[in-house]
Amino acid sequence: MDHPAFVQHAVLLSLVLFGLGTLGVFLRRNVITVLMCVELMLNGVNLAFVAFSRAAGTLDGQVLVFFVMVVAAAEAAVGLAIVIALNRHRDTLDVDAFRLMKG
Amino acid sequence: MHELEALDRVLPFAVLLLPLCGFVVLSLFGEWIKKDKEDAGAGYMACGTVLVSFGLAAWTTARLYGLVGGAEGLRFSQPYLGFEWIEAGGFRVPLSLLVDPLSAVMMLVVTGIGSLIHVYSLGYMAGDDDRPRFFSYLNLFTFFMLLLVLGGSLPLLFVGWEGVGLCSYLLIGFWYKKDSASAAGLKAFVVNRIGDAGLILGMIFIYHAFGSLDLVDIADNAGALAPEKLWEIGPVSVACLLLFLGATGKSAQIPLHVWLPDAMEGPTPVSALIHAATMVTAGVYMVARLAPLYHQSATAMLVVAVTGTVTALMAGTIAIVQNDIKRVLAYSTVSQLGFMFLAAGVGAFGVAIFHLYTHAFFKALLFLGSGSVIHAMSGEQDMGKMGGLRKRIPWTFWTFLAGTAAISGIPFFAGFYSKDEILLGALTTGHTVLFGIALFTALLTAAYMARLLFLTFFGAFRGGHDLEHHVHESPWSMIGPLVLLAVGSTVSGYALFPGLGEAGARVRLPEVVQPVFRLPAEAVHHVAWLPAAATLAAIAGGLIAWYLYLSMPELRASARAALRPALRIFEAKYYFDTVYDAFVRRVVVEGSDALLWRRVDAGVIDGAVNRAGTVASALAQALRPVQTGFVRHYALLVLAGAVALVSYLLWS
Amino acid sequence: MDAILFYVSAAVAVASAVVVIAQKSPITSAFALIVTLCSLSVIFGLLGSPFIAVLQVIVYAGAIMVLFLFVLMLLNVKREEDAPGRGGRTLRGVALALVTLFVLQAGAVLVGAPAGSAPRFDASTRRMAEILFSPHFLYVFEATSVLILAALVGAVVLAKKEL
Amino acid sequence: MSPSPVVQQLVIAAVKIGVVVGVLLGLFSVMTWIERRALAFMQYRLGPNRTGPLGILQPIADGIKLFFKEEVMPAAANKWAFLAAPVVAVSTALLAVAVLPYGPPFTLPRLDSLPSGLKWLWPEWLRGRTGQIQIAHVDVGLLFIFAIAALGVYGIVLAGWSANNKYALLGGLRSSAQMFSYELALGLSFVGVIMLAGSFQIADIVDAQAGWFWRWNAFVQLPAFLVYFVAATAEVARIPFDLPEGESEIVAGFHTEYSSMRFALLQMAEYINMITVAVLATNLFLGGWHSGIPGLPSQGLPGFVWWGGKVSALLFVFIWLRGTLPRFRYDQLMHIGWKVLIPVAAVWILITATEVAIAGR
Repeated sequence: MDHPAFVQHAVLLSLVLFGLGTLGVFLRRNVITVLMCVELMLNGVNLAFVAFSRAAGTLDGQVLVFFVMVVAAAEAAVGLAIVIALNRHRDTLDVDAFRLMKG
Repeated sequence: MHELEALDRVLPFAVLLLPLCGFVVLSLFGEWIKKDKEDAGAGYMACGTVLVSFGLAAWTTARLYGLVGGAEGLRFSQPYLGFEWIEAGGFRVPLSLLVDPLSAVMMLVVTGIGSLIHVYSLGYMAGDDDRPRFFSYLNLFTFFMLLLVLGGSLPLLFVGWEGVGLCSYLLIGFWYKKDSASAAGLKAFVVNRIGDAGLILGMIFIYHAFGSLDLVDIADNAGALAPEKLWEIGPVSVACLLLFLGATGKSAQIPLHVWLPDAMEGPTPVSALIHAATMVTAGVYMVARLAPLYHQSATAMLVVAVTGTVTALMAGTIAIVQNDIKRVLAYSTVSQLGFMFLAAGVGAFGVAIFHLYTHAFFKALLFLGSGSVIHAMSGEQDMGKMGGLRKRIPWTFWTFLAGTAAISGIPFFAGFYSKDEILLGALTTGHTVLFGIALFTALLTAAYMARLLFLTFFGAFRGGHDLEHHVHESPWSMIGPLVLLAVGSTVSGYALFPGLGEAGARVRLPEVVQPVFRLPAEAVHHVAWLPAAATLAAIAGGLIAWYLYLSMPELRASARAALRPALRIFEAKYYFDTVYDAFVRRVVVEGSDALLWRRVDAGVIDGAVNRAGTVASALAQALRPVQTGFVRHYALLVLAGAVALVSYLLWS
Repeated sequence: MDAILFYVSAAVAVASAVVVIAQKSPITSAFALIVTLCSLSVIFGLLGSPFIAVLQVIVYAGAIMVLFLFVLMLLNVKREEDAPGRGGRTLRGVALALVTLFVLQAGAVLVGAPAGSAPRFDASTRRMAEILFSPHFLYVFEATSVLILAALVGAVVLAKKEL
Repeated sequence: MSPSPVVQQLVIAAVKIGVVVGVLLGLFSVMTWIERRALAFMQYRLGPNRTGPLGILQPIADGIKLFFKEEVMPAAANKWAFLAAPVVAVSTALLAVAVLPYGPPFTLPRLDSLPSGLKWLWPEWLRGRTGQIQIAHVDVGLLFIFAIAALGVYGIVLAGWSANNKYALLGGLRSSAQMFSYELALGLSFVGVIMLAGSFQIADIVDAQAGWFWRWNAFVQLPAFLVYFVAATAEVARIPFDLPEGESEIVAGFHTEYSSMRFALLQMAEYINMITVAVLATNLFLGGWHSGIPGLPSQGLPGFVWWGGKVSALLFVFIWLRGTLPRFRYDQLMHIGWKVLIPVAAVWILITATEVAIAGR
């Protein structure tokens, strides 16, 4: 557990996960999958927080992860509720189908 | 003993809050209480709260002097409600009250006279539809006035100060359907604002000097300040002068006296309570309360004295030529307030409070008496249409006579004693000129009051047959307070009170409140000829009026012709209203119209808003295509921004 | 032992993350995401944060992902259609370029940084609670409860057919 | 010469795992038999009584049958998910089992009188060693169980979704909604217990209930216990909360398409979860291995007896419920979860917190 390379590699892993999540947001057209990719990005960030918390030897990073999780839960609940509402109106889940806000 | 002490902390708050409860109940449930036109439930409720409040105030005062529950008494107490009203940094204002001899006197005057006037209003307002509103305002006024005199710090005093101003506005404009009433209310409000600005600035100066706005702190520390000589304008003088500006507004002194005569548009009990007995004396109270501070500034003292004297004289001269019964009384109030400020200005603060206290009795009596007359005359206020009412409304006449005697300074009536002390104070402190003017004003006072009396109650009735037919004596709810006040106007001048000195010693009012001012005790040199001179002046004034109005009315025309230029100035009220009107019209209204409205408001402010709108709209039009509606395009922009930011942070 | 577990978990996490973004079937993506989350939880545990590790499973795997699966099943989501949206290719290309740039930049900095040995620290649940309920974070904590409540009400209002 | 500590740990862990899993599997088969027999008696029937004495061998016969049955895989099923679902279900069930303590701590006997030839059977490092039957000791003990319970739903969801059968899908949907809803109440019901004990460690919580039986959390925390019991029944989808597999409505719910060993695995997961829930209730609320009467011994063998008795009684209650209660309607289920259990649990937490704050524990 005190392996010094862990922290560094964990941050690298978080970077990769964050990058994959970001890519997913652009690659996938299904709204729900996009939301899941956002969760993936958040998890990448969480991992970075935990790793830095470990490196710094303080718990503040973990407390932040706690709050990120709370916000993620709220985001998922509201996001999925919106998805359900959208699906009811348009009968599709394609992100590109929803563009009423165009200028 | 312990219970009593606990009670002492609470009772002053009860005195204060009872009228407020009355107000809350009446304003919320007033319409519900008033079931029909004759029902006086609202009035009883209001009277009840104020009467109980008076009882509690009397108890508190008794405790203060150790009359009940222990020989020691309180002497001085500062009940504290236990929480802060304002606490910001080092600035704190606790919700504390101050009960000392001065505030005790004021508290008794406010609740005592106040409850008499409440009772009087039961009869006077019997026919009005809006009684719950009237009584709720009256209760609210009582609350704010009590807060003003009991508040333990300047901010609390200021809250009361503004509150009574508000109630004054509401009650002057009580008959809001009458244009002149609303206008008068507005005038009172606006003129008072000018004074209030001075009061706030004065408070800021005081805070700067003392680091506290607590009245006791100020009194304790004022002595440590360096006294400022005449024409030396130091911080104390500036603070005192600014506070005095507030006092001139509230107490109707030149140059802010113009609102008080107009305030007579309100119902007569209001004029009696607010514009004669209590609210307008708030300025005197404030100056007396800050006596230790004023004492340090010779300039401020002189300004106070001169303003008071000049106001007394001018108001007295104007009163001579007025024909409206209430306006005569209004100007006489202004004049008497001038006397009080003269007393304060020459250092006789105790005497100022003494005159305040006697004045409260006889001026309330006079106003209520005039109200009774107006009631009898079915609302007519012009003295030109009265006359010979002596026989028709005897109770009103005799009580009114007592009041007139008191204000004119006839010996053995209250006003004689207090006015004598003021003159004595002016004389012994070497203000000979002011003394002369004051003595002459005393003569004027007797003259215009006698004129009022003769025009109203003597001679033949001039109001026509129909009006004469309706003249009737007022109901007991109105006569009762008149009688009580008449007794007060007679005996209050030589009534003795237990002093703070050695136990059992009875002293007169000035000595009662003297400890509050923290002034060095000075031996009073009585001037043997002064009472005689004052009496002579009063009798002379009365005789002049008697000659001109009763004995030889034909002399009046020639006297009028001889004094024409002076009378014209008096009738024009020294052109104050004209000048103010011209100033307001020319500078304020036209300046606002031409510069502030057309240039600043329409040009700069509106222009800026409109231009902002146009610019935003044009920008939006230009940026519209960026909004594709595709979420992922937005996300891409966010990502690009993030990458740019990270690159900048990493490689810069 | 720990190292093996760490690198295996990391590999599983990356592999399943790739599945998440590569799969056309959202349900498969969801299951892959659950695997990622669980392996991340293992990594959290290895980094000395058992509380966060457990929380990760409870909140993410146990609550959020169940919600996702529930919605996916409720809406009976099919595979994504192949027709690319307008400008889809350009968009994807630019996004790929940007992400690569981002990861490479940050990665370069990280690789360059010296790997110091981490100090020992006490990440017990009790310690976490002490920090979370210390005045420093207490208001934030209370604010999150309001946030949750708002999300709850918002979700109900949004998803309900008629109130 | 004794092996290195790591090896010692591994050996002990392996033994513990063997014991626990073995006992659980045995208990699973016995449970199926007891359940059938007890239900039968409640319904004035005999139940399976032909295989062996009193039908005790019936589970073995069932196992053999299931083992040799044909495995059917629906053509439209998602193959990998269909295969993975029972595995996920059983693994999560067994994972939860890993952090539970089974019985009191005990000390291995020294067995000094053992003949020297047999000493190798009972090596020195085992003698007098103190321990507890608990596979993994985790700092966040109770939370870990909670986490694993949260994962348990995936086995069912996966099973329901992968079969590509509408009844199975409905079962999966119901299951996810149900477990989601009752997990909250379940978690909240723990909080008071944790606050009183001041620890997430189950052993600590058990020891906090030592002394007279009225100090058991079932009495001290009666509302929490009731909430826990109802929520736990729902979590393991037992009657009256067996909507995910309600046979009269959706055939057999999520395991409609399963047969043979996979069916047995799903079934086993369900029973293991039930046992977990009973063990947890015993440890958290019923004083664990404490006798409840200070005079009676609670450590060592008597502790195991007390503990086993309580677990068995609870398991019987589950069977008893099945024989007694009808199934809830779906809206009733949601109503109980969200509008009764969660508020009750939340208010109870408030009360307990106030009590703890006042007592200053």
